[in-house]
Amino acid sequence: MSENLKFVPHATCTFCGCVCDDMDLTVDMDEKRITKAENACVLGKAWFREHGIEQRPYALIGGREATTAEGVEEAAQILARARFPLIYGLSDTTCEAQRVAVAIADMIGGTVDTTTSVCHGPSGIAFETVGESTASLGEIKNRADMVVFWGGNPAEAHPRLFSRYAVTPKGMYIPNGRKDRTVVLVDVRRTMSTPVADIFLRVKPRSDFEVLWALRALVKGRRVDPSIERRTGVSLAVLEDLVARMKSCRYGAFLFGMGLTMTRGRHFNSGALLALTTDLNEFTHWVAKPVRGHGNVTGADNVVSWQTGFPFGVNFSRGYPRFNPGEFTTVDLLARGETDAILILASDPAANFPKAAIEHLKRIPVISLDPKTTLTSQLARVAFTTATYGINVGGTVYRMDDVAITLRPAFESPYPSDEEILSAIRDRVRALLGGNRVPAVAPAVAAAS
Amino acid sequence: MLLNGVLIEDTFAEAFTMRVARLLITARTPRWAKEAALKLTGFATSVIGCKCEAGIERELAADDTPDGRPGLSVLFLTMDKESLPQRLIERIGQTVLTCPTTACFDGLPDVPDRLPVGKALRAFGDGFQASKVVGDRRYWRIPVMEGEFLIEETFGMQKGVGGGNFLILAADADAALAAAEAAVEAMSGHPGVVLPFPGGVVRSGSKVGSKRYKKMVATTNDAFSPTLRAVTESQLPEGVNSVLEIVLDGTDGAAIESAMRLGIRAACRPGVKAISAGNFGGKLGPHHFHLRRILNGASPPPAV
Amino acid sequence: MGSSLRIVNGRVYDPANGVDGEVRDVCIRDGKIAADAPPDAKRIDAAGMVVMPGGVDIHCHIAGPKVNLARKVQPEDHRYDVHPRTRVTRSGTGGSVPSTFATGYRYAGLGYTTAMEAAVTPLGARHALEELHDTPVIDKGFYVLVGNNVLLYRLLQEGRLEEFRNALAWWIKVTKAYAPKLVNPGGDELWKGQRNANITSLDDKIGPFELTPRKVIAGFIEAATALGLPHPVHIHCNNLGHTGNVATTLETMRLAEGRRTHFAHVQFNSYGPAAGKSQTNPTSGAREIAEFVNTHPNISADVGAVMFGRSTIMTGDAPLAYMLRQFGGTKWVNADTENESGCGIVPFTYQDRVYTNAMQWAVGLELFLLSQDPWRMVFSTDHPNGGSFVTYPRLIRLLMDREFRKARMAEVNQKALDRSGLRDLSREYSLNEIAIVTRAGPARLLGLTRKGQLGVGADADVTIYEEDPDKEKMFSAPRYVIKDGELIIEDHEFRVDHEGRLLHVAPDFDPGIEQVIEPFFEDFYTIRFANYAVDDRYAPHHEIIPTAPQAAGARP
Amino acid sequence: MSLAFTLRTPPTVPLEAEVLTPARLAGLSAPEAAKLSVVHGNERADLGEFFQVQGTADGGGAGEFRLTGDLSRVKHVGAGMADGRIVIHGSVGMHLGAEMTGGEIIVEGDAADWVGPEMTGGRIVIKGNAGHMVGAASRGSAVGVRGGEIVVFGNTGNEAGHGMRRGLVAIGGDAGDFAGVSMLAGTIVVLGSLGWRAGAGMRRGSIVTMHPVELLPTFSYACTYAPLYLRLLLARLRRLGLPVADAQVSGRYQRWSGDAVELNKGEVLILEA
Repeated sequence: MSENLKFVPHATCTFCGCVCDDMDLTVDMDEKRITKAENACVLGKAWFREHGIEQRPYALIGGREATTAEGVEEAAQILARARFPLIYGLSDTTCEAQRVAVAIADMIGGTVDTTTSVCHGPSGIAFETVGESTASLGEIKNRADMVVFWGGNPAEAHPRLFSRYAVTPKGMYIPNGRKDRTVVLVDVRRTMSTPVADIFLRVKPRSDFEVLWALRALVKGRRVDPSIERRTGVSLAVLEDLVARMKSCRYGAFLFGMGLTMTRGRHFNSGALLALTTDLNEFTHWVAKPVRGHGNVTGADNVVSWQTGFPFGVNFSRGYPRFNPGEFTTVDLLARGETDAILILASDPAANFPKAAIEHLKRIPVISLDPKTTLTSQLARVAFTTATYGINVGGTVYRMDDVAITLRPAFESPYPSDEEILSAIRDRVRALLGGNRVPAVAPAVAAAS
Repeated sequence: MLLNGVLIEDTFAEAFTMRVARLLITARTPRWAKEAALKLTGFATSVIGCKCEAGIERELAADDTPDGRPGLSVLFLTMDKESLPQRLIERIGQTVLTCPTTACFDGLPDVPDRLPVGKALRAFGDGFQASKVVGDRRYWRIPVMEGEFLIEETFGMQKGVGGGNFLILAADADAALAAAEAAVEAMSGHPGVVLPFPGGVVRSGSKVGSKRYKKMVATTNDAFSPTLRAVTESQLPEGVNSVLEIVLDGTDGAAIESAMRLGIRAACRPGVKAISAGNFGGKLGPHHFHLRRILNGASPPPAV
Repeated sequence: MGSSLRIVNGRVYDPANGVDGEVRDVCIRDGKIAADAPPDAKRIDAAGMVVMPGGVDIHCHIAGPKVNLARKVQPEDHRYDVHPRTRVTRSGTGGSVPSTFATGYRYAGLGYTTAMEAAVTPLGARHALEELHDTPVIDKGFYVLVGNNVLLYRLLQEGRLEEFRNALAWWIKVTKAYAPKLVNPGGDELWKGQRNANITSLDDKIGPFELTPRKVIAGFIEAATALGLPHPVHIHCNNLGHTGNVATTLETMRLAEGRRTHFAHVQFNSYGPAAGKSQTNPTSGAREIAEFVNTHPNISADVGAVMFGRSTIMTGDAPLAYMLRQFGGTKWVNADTENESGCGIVPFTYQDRVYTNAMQWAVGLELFLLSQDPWRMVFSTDHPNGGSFVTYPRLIRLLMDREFRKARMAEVNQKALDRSGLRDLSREYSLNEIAIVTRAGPARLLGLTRKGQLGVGADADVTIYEEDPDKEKMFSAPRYVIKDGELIIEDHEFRVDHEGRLLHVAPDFDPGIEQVIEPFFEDFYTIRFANYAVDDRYAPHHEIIPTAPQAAGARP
Repeated sequence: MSLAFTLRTPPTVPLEAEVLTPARLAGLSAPEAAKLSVVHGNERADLGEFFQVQGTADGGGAGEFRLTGDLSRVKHVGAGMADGRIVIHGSVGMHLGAEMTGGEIIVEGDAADWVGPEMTGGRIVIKGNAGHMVGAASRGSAVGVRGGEIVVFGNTGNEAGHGMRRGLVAIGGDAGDFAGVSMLAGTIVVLGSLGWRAGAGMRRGSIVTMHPVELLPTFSYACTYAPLYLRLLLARLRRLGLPVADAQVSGRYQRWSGDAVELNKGEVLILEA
């Protein structure tokens, strides 16, 4: 270890949606490595420790080394030519880069979609159906005397959800921290998170909806068939007890994960939980919060929403934004083979998408932006190496509770940022198209999306 | 003219424009459809005292009803369009809704004038009723102790004809009754026509107003009453000792005319002296059914 | 910046400079109004047209966390009102809560060049600034929500008034806000901490604090006055939306005691007690409110008129949104911000046949028509709460065209109209008065000396309308819009895109206040104190409007 | 002869052809129809670039026309149509008959997602299978089909009749999950099996199925009877060509009321085994 150390206080960890901004980093400036990340959880520590500068070409075109400028030219040509281009990813980069990504999609008449469509997209759809009572995490810390975790394993996926925000911290009206809270965990199996709970509801797989629906009925004083126990593994008496507690707490909070949103029922599962939250507000204060994975997926939701009116899966081919999950979401577009070019921003769909979608990725020109070599970058026509947000690049990220935080990069990277590459592509595409592409057909408003 | 030796007088029946609805009543068995229809059309002989006139038009086979069950069609008439829905709501509510297994459908679906009958009766469901659209027709499902009463939301109303008639002038009461029965038999099931009086026959034909009692709207037709031949200006030919009348209501003049033709022909049998008809000099009712023209097959002059 | 322009032959309405419809030239150089323009300056022949300063919206909701939630929650409202891109402008969607780009272009398309987002939590400031950055053409700023701030409450409760004032200044400055905003003071603590309860009077105790709304409001007015802010405290009163709230509103106005105070969307706070058999149907309290404002020159207000049709209730007043949830359909959004605020959102439709909605509509018009000083009772719909800003041209016509108003009155709930005073009012606004309530007045109330007027040195934000007897048509689509001297809209079409400025204030404070604030953050916030202040990168184009002491060159 | 369109050049990216309605084609010759605009990906194109057009549109008002080929990437066919008739020989893409108010569409093949969303009248008949969201409300909207009839001979995906307020969705095969979710009124008949959670959140309306199904615990059993209106309904389905058995017409059905989470005024009718 060299003596050339730099201390970066108040830095932010972008590993997960908690986006903790109390990282006090020590950086070995010679090694370009973060040697210490105070306050970080085990995941954050690994994220900071493992991040160094890899020696990679600035860009690869068809597997051949190229300059960033050459990569930009090739990417711009692909995007300007494409009839149904898609820009995907966005959740592991800054809002500044996300804004440019949406701008490109708008300019070329493409589609922009984020990883939300494969994680909490269902929660987005549910939100559009029933709304949501929600809160910033500090309100949960300060006030929540009952916390219900549903379909997630924070101990392993979001450790500081317990320690910094929702279980153990002392808050304004929670002077004794953990002791002042009733903690409930609902999941289909026991996990590392289970021991933290006062009450653990083990529900049968894929029966979350039935449990939530029964809770809604009980909150409203309606009848629930006793078969609920056979079907969900949770007895009516347990549910009645839970409802009594939920109605009598002072400030309750649901924190729900993909165990709820991505199992059979999807947006209806999220919707049931959000509706239950609304129902409970007849009696006392309740909020709900989806627990988000990617560091700036919440930023992506926000940016896409303010620029288009819709959170993800937005198509611009008619000259204006249209939203329709299933129609304009990435897995679906790829699986149906409808996309003819794709720019993938800080995501690795080739590693985790269904086979049919990956097969189509192999057939079309792919442009990838990533700090690392990934399965996606390996099948890309143009692969850019970029600097890592939060570590090498500043900018804005949104915590899972919509709180925007400014990043404090630890050290510089020789590689350009996503924003720089995207801006160059945007400028070049604009030159190629002579401005925004404007399809000369009237809006199909009656048939919009 | 003579028909089977019976004189057809050169006169006409004078009928009125009424409002008519057609109801299709179905049930689990023909019996229960009939029970409901008989109650529904009971005490509905003349608007003079019943505020409506109604009768069973014909029986319907299961294949001819909307729900594929046996049933009956009923014509229901009133003098004005305001009272038709009122009478229907009262009567269907008390007779069809109450009758086991029945349902009640509109028999005039293509008529633009719609009466909100089922729509009013749905209130019996006390908020538990539910509507259902099948094709382009809306029905109400009204929960009842037996199960569910189904009734169409609206019923068509059109102009109809009330008071078509002919008189059977016979040598004696037995001959008159036999002729009347034959006439009714011949007309039964005729589409678009009902005979609202008991067994289709009326013995107490009336005239408008009273010679003696100011408040009476209608009193005995003394001109055709045999016992008064000597004390009034009788219109009875010689040898006539008993008269019966057939009154016809229908959906339109053509139906009445066609039914009258069948009825009169059947009535012309031994013991009958003449066939005549009731009218008011042609000034009150717009529909005139000239007996001789009808029997010659010529159509009557168009309604005024 | 910008080329030179000379606008000739137009009828000029520039009330701030006493110009009332004179035909005269308006010259522009370097983005400012100039005494003259070079001979080669582009000429705009405005014969048959009306020339006004660009519109200034003193109160709207166009950017920030709650606006984005309201956008996201209503995809069905965007579908039928799309905003296609052009060669030079971005696409977007409309509806009652348009996307940022659509917001900027549509404001410009109505001849508005400045708009103030009226409610942003301090914690949401960074987000709001990002959105405002993506809101093209117009200049913009925001009011920061401070009226339910826990730390400020603690300082006030303990009588630490100097620290209270410094902390207020700190909050305004580090969030890059334009003015302090109070929303339903005290309500959030009851909402969040006492099972969704609410404040009902100025003398209610605010949860665990030894405070009442009365004390809080008076404290803020005093502190803001001392800071010499260009725009005073901007108040959304308690009991907003409730029948009989006129008493609370008047009581709150009296708390100003001669000091400048702005009352937001007073229409929603001008309801008399219930009338007739109804327990809830309000009467109109417009006359009492208008009279108070007329006779108190320290008080200013924007109307917050209600326009029939689709709207979105979005407010820091969470209990209000919860109450309206029962009328709004299936969706309700609530969002609590730690130590700072609450928030509620409900999609809503105002219906002319509904008593309460018709009364709200009438009360808004009454306030306009009873106002004797257009400089202090200015134009707003509290977009999108009372109606979208795209309804402004129609509202202008309702004010300018008595016959149109009468025709519309015939279509609304007559019982409500009977109990309002609208039938007795025959006044019609003049173009000069419209120029005051939509431009000169709001600019003056905001302390924006270079906005809302066309004097030499003013910002060259100019709108040119083709005269038309149908004022709705006239104000719907200006022929030309000039922003900072640049011809943005020509012949009704966007020629170039443009990025406006952030307008904000930066009041001075004793830096020692940070030692008071920081420990509170460590205990009760989930964001570090060091990461809280918003840096200049979020306001790439900005203008700091000086406070009175700063303008006078004084440094504390 | 009415107009006939044969897909000659299958689009490689989605083709949006809301222009394919009887009203838009009324009175046009084949060359004129070929000039109509469609959106191919992100650019305008002529209909004729993809379709061979023959015949002439029926004179007078909206008539009938015919589409042939694999149209599974052609979206919005018949969207907003008010009258006339479209016959499609082949499969068709999303948003078929979206928001239509009248007329008839017949598909001799499969249909993709979003058949007849938010339609108010008319009829769509799919002889094959249909995707998700048959007759559903668009995202964020509470109201789906407001009138008219959708008949699918085969299977459908999830959320058939989501938010429907009036009208009929009849499915000859199996329905996916959440059939009739949040329905406000109207009728859904499934001759095959219902998927999971049918009728969740329904306020009013009827879901009829011919196979046993376990409903949500917020539905309550009422009785077993022979609802008379079903005879009318099933007779109508027969006329529309669905294979309704006599035993289904005259059968007895379990009536379940729900959803108790909402008004509890809806019903699910399950044919007694």
